[in-house]
Amino acid sequence: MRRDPFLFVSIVVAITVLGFITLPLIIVCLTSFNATTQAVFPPNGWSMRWYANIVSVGVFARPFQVSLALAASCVVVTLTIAVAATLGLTRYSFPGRSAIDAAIMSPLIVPQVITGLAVLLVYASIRGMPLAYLLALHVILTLPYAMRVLLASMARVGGELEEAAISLGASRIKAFFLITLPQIKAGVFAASFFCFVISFDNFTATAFLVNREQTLPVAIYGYILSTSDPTVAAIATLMLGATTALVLLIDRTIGLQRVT
Amino acid sequence: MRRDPFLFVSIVVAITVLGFITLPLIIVCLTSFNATTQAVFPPNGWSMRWYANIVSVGVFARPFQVSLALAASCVVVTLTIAVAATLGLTRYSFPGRSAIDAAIMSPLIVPQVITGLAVLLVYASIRGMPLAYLLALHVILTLPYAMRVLLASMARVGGELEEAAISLGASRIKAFFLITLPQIKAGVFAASFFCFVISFDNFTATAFLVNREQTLPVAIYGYILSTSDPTVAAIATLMLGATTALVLLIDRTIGLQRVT
Amino acid sequence: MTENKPQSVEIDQISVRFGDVFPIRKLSLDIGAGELVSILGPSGCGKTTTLRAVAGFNHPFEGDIRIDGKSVIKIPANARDIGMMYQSYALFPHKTVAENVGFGLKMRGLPKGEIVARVREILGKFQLRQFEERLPGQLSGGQQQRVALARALVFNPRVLLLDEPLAALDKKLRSEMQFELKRIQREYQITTMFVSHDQEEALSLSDRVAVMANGKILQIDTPSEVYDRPTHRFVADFVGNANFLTGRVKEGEGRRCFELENPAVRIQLPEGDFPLGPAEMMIRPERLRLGAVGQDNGFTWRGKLRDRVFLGNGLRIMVELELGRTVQLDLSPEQDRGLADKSEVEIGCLYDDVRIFPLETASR
Amino acid sequence: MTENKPQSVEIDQISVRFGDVFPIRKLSLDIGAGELVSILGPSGCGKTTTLRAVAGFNHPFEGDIRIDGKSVIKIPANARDIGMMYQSYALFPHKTVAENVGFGLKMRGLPKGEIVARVREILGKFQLRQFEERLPGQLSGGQQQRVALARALVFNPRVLLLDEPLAALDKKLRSEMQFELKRIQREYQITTMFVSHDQEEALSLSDRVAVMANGKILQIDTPSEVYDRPTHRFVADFVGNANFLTGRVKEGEGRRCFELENPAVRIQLPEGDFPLGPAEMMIRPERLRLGAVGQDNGFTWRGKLRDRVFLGNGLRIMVELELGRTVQLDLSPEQDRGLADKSEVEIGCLYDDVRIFPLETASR
Repeated sequence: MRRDPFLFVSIVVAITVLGFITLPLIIVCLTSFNATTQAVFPPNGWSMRWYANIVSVGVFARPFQVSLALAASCVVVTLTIAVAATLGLTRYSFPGRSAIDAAIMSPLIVPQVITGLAVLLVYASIRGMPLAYLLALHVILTLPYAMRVLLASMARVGGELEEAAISLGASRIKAFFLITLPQIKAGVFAASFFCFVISFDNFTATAFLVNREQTLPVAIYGYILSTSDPTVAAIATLMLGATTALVLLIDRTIGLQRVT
Repeated sequence: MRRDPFLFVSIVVAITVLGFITLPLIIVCLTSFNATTQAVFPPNGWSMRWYANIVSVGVFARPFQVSLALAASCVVVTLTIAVAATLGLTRYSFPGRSAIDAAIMSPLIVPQVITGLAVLLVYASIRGMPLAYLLALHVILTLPYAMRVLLASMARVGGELEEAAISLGASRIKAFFLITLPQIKAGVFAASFFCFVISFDNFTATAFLVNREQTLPVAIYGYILSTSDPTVAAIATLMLGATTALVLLIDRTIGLQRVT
Repeated sequence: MTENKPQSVEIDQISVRFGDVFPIRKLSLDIGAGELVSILGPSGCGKTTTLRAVAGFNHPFEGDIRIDGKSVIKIPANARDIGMMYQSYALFPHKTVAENVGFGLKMRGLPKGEIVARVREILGKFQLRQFEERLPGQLSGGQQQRVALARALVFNPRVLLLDEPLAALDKKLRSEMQFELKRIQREYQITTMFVSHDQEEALSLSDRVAVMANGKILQIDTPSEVYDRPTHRFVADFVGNANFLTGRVKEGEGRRCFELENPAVRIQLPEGDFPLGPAEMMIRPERLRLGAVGQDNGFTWRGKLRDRVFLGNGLRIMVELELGRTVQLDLSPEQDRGLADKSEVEIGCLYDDVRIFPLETASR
Repeated sequence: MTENKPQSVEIDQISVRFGDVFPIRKLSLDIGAGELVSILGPSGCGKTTTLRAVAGFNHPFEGDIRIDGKSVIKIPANARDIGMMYQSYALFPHKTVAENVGFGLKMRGLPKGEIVARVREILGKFQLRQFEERLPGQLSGGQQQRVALARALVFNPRVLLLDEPLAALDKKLRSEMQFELKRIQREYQITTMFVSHDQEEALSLSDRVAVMANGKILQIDTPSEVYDRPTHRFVADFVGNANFLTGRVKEGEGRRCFELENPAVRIQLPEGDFPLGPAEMMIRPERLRLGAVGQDNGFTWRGKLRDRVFLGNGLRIMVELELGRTVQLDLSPEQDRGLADKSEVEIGCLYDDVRIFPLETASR
């Protein structure tokens, strides 16, 4: 197995892939410290001015708050629905179950342009409450990811522990909250994380619904259309840093292996 | 277990979710058959004119071709890389393996706005070949999905079959192509499908790179900004129909269970 | 420990239905107070369904289940007061040993002090005191099994149900735990029912064994009766090893006899009701012996020694009989010494050790 | 079939390293041409690593492996010409039985016609002709095992390696396949090595058994020698059941003797080299017998019958000796009849059936 040409080829491919994927991110980071006004690569000099510019330019504060609030609400709503639906789907079989299975997974393959358009149409017919519609859209988009993670955790737990609790005298609801829920804790954390990131980052579908209140990705896109300075690279670097920190935190506390 | 309040609650939740997710799609379908010029819901009358309009409006033909070519190339490039990298990652352990693991999965959590911006920066510094850069972007975006599916299939196969083939006299390369590859066929199909759909539908990251050549989702978005007739609902319905047909085809031929 | 008197279990003509499948049909089984009864059968025979019906996890659409004479069929699983131990033990991985064992008492709303006291008492009895604060994942297989058993017993259940109690242990530990489990069951005097697909486990643990196939109980009797006097061919084949020889039961001089075909060999049958016609003769490999047997109480065959397999505590040999069949013999170490390097052997069998099964009832 | 003459395998002082772990260290094992040798040990003892080193799937950093006297250590796995059968069988699920069996011949570039002919021949021999066109998933466990064996044998390999050959089969089928596997190995006269953690499998199949623990071979000998005269306490404990009694070896009158403590009981030892000092005495449960034994060639103990477990082909009893220890006896059906309902018993043991292990070597 040593001196194996396959080993060489596949390591080369893997490392190339690594570079290919991470290079753009490194470029964004470097650009954000660029001294000149044009977002170009390689940078002409080094400066922190674009990080200061994020605040001083003034157009990102409100969208950031909107995105944060939206993502947080989305996590709460999606997870509540997902836990209840997962329980129903794993513990009981009833007619039409597989149709529901398929429907829940469908947003994974339905183009977001379509989903966004669809919610826009509903929104257009019943005006007002833009954030509520945005939330509904994000719940639709994040639900399948949450369900996938939760279904996988629940499958690992199985019904036997819950049944054992019942045989020991627990009611079904007590058995769920005392025994099953603690088992899928890691899955719930992971699902929350994915929901938050997906909601916070979403642009495609969100772009359809935004008029008065912008989310951060929409604001970034709008800014790029008008200005080409490295301010957005600075924002992107911050977002990247925050995401990485969150992933490391999860890895330390519950372990990435148990999550993905 | 009969007469269980839990059963009732969870079935209700599951059905509500079903409605919540599919309702917007149904609305899009119905709107596409609307007789009036405004895309409103509920429709005022029925007509097929917006389907005819897709062609006659003339702005969608070229973007459709671009998206199709892009998605097809993306499948070929991504799958080739993904199969080689998966093989390297599952059959060998070498220093830095887990870093490569993490890097390959990172586009799943890095916001697409950032990835798009990053590729735009590279693109800005080396102008020309817009489609090549678009392809590179799409490969970056689809690779993690392809890798996830392939890693899962490969994990199921294990190295024992390959080893058995070697003990029977096959070289390592023959063992891979004759034994392992046929085992992960379903995974390769599924990965191809996901790559195609993700590439064809992508808007967020693509939007950054598009200037001369538009892709279909970008064209749709541009159309909505200027016109609000149901033509895009008609396109969306066609896309939805095509996606559904593809999913059904996969389900019939290799089975969705083996894929997701 | 509040002493409960052991309670009987009566399963009365229950049938269970899952969609179009009827895993058990009109099944009856009575278990005396304090008795240890096993249900033995291959996977899919309905034994676990029966156990789960008693536990309240599935619902017979007909029939009744009575504990201590009172029907429990309408009582939900969490109120039946039945201790259950799973093959996987189903210990709660996020709770300590003490919390696991105390769970049943907590669900019954006992005061905290009493829970602690009773958990300590039973953990002491099961030699688990030092593991009190450990999580189940930190215990060995045998320790986990004892925790699961303690958890099922601590609240003084009316009945104890065990699902393949020893299957998850390795061979060595299994034979130790057999004695242990029997000792505990006797000490607690608790009516116990367990399912198993392992005949060794069932024979060695049970007061009575119920052999089950296709949703029906074929025979229920003491281990030695089931082994030595199986009532069905399936029971003979499933419990222990067996030589089967086909032939037919015929009228003989006075008593009926069994005739092997080609060449015709007649074997006198003991008194009893043997239906005439095609039948199979069954002899246990360890009931065949080397050397001739007196004609009054048995018969002798001659054959060639074809193969020998060392079993450690004995020898298994294959003998090709002159009459054209091959039979298997299990020899104890003493007999083994008499074998030396012979290739031609005489083997004998007592009439008492022969069972006859009419071919019609040959179920499987 | 081109007849190959059987070839010897010599494993000469090999050591394998995985990172910081050395699963085997300076291990040597000679297997004669045409011999069937098993490596028996608990999981993690290094037995599979040894097998895989012979197959060429791991690379000893020192030592040599020779087949037919020639070193194969530098030959890659696919050129060693070794037949291997996996515990999971590792049949190619997308290829038919015929394609699976023919794979090794195809890799050797044989003409299509010859492949078909040789596959047909071996499938016929293994009673698999009618399954030729089936996929492995459509076969039973026993049939899959035969296909895997045929696939490993069809290209006339120099050596056959089997990884837990019977472990995936159920109990019934396993004892049938033991005879089958032995018959095939003898017919092909192929040098065979197999690993097992199941002592029954190893004892019944092998010409010689190598008992392994912690990367070392403790004893290699015929099954009956390993069982009856284990050289290490670990071997005695791992192979078969055993009663262990602690005490010490002392000087006696003429010969040495073993003394149990509290109360002191002396047992004459046979001639032999027993080191003085703390030791354990080992007696197999089936070597103890009911009733007294003459003082010249054995000793007799008295005790109380504490428990009895019905094993089907015998009875296992626990006897609490007057001298304070509890021993286990396995009785054959004949002895069993002599037991009746006694509670006080005499048990006897021949000096020949006693093994002594100095406590220093008590490894595990």
